[in-house]
Amino acid sequence: MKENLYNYILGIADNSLILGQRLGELTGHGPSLETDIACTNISLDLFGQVRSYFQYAAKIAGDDRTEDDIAMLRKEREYKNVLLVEQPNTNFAYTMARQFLFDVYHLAFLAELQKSTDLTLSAIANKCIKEVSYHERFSSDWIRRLGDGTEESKAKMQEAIDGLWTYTDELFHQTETDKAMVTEGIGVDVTKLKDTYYTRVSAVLDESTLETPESKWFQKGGKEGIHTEHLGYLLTELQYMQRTYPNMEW
Amino acid sequence: MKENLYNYILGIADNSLILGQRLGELTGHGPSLETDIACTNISLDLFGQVRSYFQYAAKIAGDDRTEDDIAMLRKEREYKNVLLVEQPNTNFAYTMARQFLFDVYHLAFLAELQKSTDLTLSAIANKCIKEVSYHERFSSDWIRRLGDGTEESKAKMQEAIDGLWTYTDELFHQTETDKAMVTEGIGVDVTKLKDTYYTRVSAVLDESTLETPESKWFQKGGKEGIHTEHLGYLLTELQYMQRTYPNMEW
Amino acid sequence: MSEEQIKNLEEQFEARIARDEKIEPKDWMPEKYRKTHIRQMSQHAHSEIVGMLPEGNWITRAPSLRRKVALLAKVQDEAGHGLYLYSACETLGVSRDELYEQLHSGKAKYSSIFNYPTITWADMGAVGWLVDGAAIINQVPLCNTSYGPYARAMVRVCKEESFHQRQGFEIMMKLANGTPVQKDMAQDALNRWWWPSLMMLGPTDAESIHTEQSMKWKLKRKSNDDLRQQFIDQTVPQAELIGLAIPDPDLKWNEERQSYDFGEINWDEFWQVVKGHGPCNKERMKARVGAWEEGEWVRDAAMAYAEKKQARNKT
Amino acid sequence: MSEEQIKNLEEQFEARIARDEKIEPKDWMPEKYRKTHIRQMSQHAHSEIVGMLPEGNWITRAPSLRRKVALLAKVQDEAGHGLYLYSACETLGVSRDELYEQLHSGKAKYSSIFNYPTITWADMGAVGWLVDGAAIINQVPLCNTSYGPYARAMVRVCKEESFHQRQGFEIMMKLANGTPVQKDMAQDALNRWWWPSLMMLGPTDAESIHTEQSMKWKLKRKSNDDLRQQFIDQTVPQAELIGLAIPDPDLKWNEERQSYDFGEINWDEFWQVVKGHGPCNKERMKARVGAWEEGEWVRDAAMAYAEKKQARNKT
Repeated sequence: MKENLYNYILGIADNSLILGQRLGELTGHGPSLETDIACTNISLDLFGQVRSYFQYAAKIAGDDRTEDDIAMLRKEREYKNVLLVEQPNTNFAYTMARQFLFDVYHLAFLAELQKSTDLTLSAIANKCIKEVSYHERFSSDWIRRLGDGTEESKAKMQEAIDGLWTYTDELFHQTETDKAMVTEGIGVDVTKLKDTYYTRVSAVLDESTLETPESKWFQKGGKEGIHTEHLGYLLTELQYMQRTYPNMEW
Repeated sequence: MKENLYNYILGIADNSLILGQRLGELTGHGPSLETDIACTNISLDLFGQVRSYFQYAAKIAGDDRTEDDIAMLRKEREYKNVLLVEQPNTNFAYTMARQFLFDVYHLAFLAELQKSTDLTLSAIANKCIKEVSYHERFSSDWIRRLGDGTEESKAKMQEAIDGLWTYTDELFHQTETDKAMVTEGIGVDVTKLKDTYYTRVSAVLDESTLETPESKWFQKGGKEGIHTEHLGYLLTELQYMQRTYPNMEW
Repeated sequence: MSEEQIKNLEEQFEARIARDEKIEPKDWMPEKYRKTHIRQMSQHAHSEIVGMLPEGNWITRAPSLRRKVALLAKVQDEAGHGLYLYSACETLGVSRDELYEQLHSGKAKYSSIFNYPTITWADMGAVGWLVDGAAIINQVPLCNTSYGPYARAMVRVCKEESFHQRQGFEIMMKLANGTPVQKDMAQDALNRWWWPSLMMLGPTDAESIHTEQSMKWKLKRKSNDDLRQQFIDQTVPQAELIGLAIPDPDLKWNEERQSYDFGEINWDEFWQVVKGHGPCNKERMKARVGAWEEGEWVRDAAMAYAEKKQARNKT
Repeated sequence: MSEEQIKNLEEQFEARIARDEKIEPKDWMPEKYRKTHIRQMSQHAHSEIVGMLPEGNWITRAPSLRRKVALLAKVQDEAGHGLYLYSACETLGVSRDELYEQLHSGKAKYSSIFNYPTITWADMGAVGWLVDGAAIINQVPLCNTSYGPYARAMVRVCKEESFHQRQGFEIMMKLANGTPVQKDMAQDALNRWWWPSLMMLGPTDAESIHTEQSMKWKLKRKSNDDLRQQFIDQTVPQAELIGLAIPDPDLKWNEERQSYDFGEINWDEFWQVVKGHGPCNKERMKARVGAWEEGEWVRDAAMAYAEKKQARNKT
């Protein structure tokens, strides 16, 4: 089994998995029918992506692991998503800020992953990028609306951006697996995405009359499976059925 | 195995289990240090009771089931607690109203259970009743404080009482197991506790300048394992470790 | 307009409907027609929106990725149905905000079935199979109803609903053919959802109001009891196919009627739930009102932003 | 009072302390003594209260009833410690509300260790074993500190803490002797908590302020580095006993010093966390401030009720 490639795929897919799960919590509870539909749709896209990645990972694993085993039967320390995507839906400003701060990265990442020498990954990236560019349009529109909306919404959005900023740097943190995959021409060198990312994010914040935070203190750990306390609770729900009724088909 | 007795014990203990779990969610988040300590303490008492009951149930089962298996490895439809105790900690008024509406019942129930011909059950009841009379004093004090406190607290407490009232009648609903146990002199005839219960509850509400709800519409189902949607989420946390790491000792 | 003129218009209007012509938003229509349609369509829209909640309840806990994706898609479709139906109401001059207000204040109703809790995964199967199944039986005739926007919305809704219904049935089939614990879960869900699904088709004809007028306007084409019989006759063989037992000891094939006889429905329960005292009425309203109130600042911001943008574009 | 009188009082005061007499609330004391004690005792109280959060995080998920009961009892004890310590502060004329205000505004500190997340069950073991272990080493000498109420509080606190520490060690032992996955979980927790626990004993002596004065007042009896060495020397054999590896490649027994040499501590991380940028600083403050603000109406009601009751009793 290609251990590095397997882990690399999980590192990518876990972001979509956990973010999709977070968005799924909101279905039926959005501030309007249109946003409800949009958030559900983004969740749907993300889980679709997760399936493509994990089906590929299962093939690489080459044992009897299925996409569902990979998604739902790992221990809390084995999830590789960045801390950003596991942050809770504190309010709609947080949900949109989290989405935006991830989407800008995700879009840039997929643009590079399309060039992967691994043809399956490049094909998945090619399929996903269309969806993600819609996500990014949606979330950046909401940054603008809330940033340049009312005083209340501006304050809430600024608070959300400030609160989540500490999790942005991790997106560009390279693991050993990442490095190995970059060397093989399979993986994306995320360190190279950083400048463009912050430029793009700042541009949208500017337009939205929001401040780009100046803090240089960042959190990391998700890529090594050291998560915030929020993830554990998310996993209790994500894994509930698979854990409670093991080895069954649904 | 004495099936009826086993189920009867579970019916009693599940109330303490689920209420204890709800209170456990609040530890560290109470409105004051003193209430935090008290609620944690009530949770502690309840789980202590649960252990006594389930250890006895495990003995009756006579197979390799342990207290933890009984507490944490049943399906959602197999928990027999009343709907009242699974209701969420919406705010401190709900938490105290739930506690009070249960404590008054619990105290009356244990007073009768002390007379059980089953000596283990009567001994457990004897031990628990001291704790529960403290619980009832604590929760009824808070009904008074919040009911006869400020306008805001009165409104909140009245809302909580009104909201939870619909779950009170179930306390006096007899299952087939209950009936069989009453016949054998083991169980408590809960139907006989009803009048005293509502008299006592009304008296405290009166003193607290609160209205006793007049609604005659009630919910039931918990005793048959048909719960509100809240229970499922509570179980994902309660069961997480036992489900994720089966057959281990802790 | 004179009374006679109005009478004249009314006669022409009824004649158009009798000729199976569609009434369109700009056409003249009797006030009662308008009101009745707003009531029925908005009730339908509210049911879609409230109906997202019991299913939304299992999104985070769906047992497989495939099922999670399907469930998300289904709930999203329901939101979409809500959207078309509110739009159809808007063609009759009532705003979505007004309709929400009616829902949140308890003035407007929604389908009572959504006041039952979804407590196991099998409920996702039962809801799709039975609840969507009953809904389709209610709704298919509405594809030919007289009011154009409603009829067109229903065509789309019914197409998606029947997909959902098959999907629900497939969940049940998988469970029924699964391990014993899965089969039990399926049977238990059927036990809990069967009677409420029968109630979904409305009170018995004797108790039903509005029917005659609605028949004329093609807002209703069969009586509640006929629809119920149709639902039962259609569903019983499906249950047999997957080896589940309908929880009705009185259910029996009636050779003469070529239809199933069935047991008595607990109408007390039906009216209790309709009157707001079902297992989840309060929770459902709390969720809807909560989402609406918590979302107010978001909607205000979106409005303020749109206004600013427009102002900027003008200068 | 003349300067000379004050000097006189100060000398008598220092002499009393030197003779190991206890200072009591009503005794005269220098303002600096009062302030220093308020700072240290309230910091300690805050640490108990904030320290409830990382452990409270596992109450609902504890793996067995026995462990759940023990964890509840432990967290309850911490709240109790908070209570004694705030009371001890109150003897120096500062109210609990003022102290909370200092905590919530970020003016007052609490032990940085509680800004690390508890992400597996094994963290309940590691926190008890290592964090309470380090706390005891810090606190035992305080049982003989000069300020009476503080000294007495610490006697009780230390007794309970050492019970907690044994309980934590027992959790780790059980895991370390359990299945491979449990052993991994224990090792992982040790890996994550080891270094922060060493940091808990404070910056190296070179960086440490207030020490000399504190020594004199018996608020501190050993240097941070000495305490750290004591902690390491005590803990390493415990890890060995249960077969876990201390995550420090430089750790080595020094025959000559009869003590362990150890690797370099990442003080950058220490200062980052102290300055408010640790993994959970924001979450911890959010939880505390949130509980306080959400609880305001409850406290107001209790106050209003007490006043009404008093008024009634008068008449």
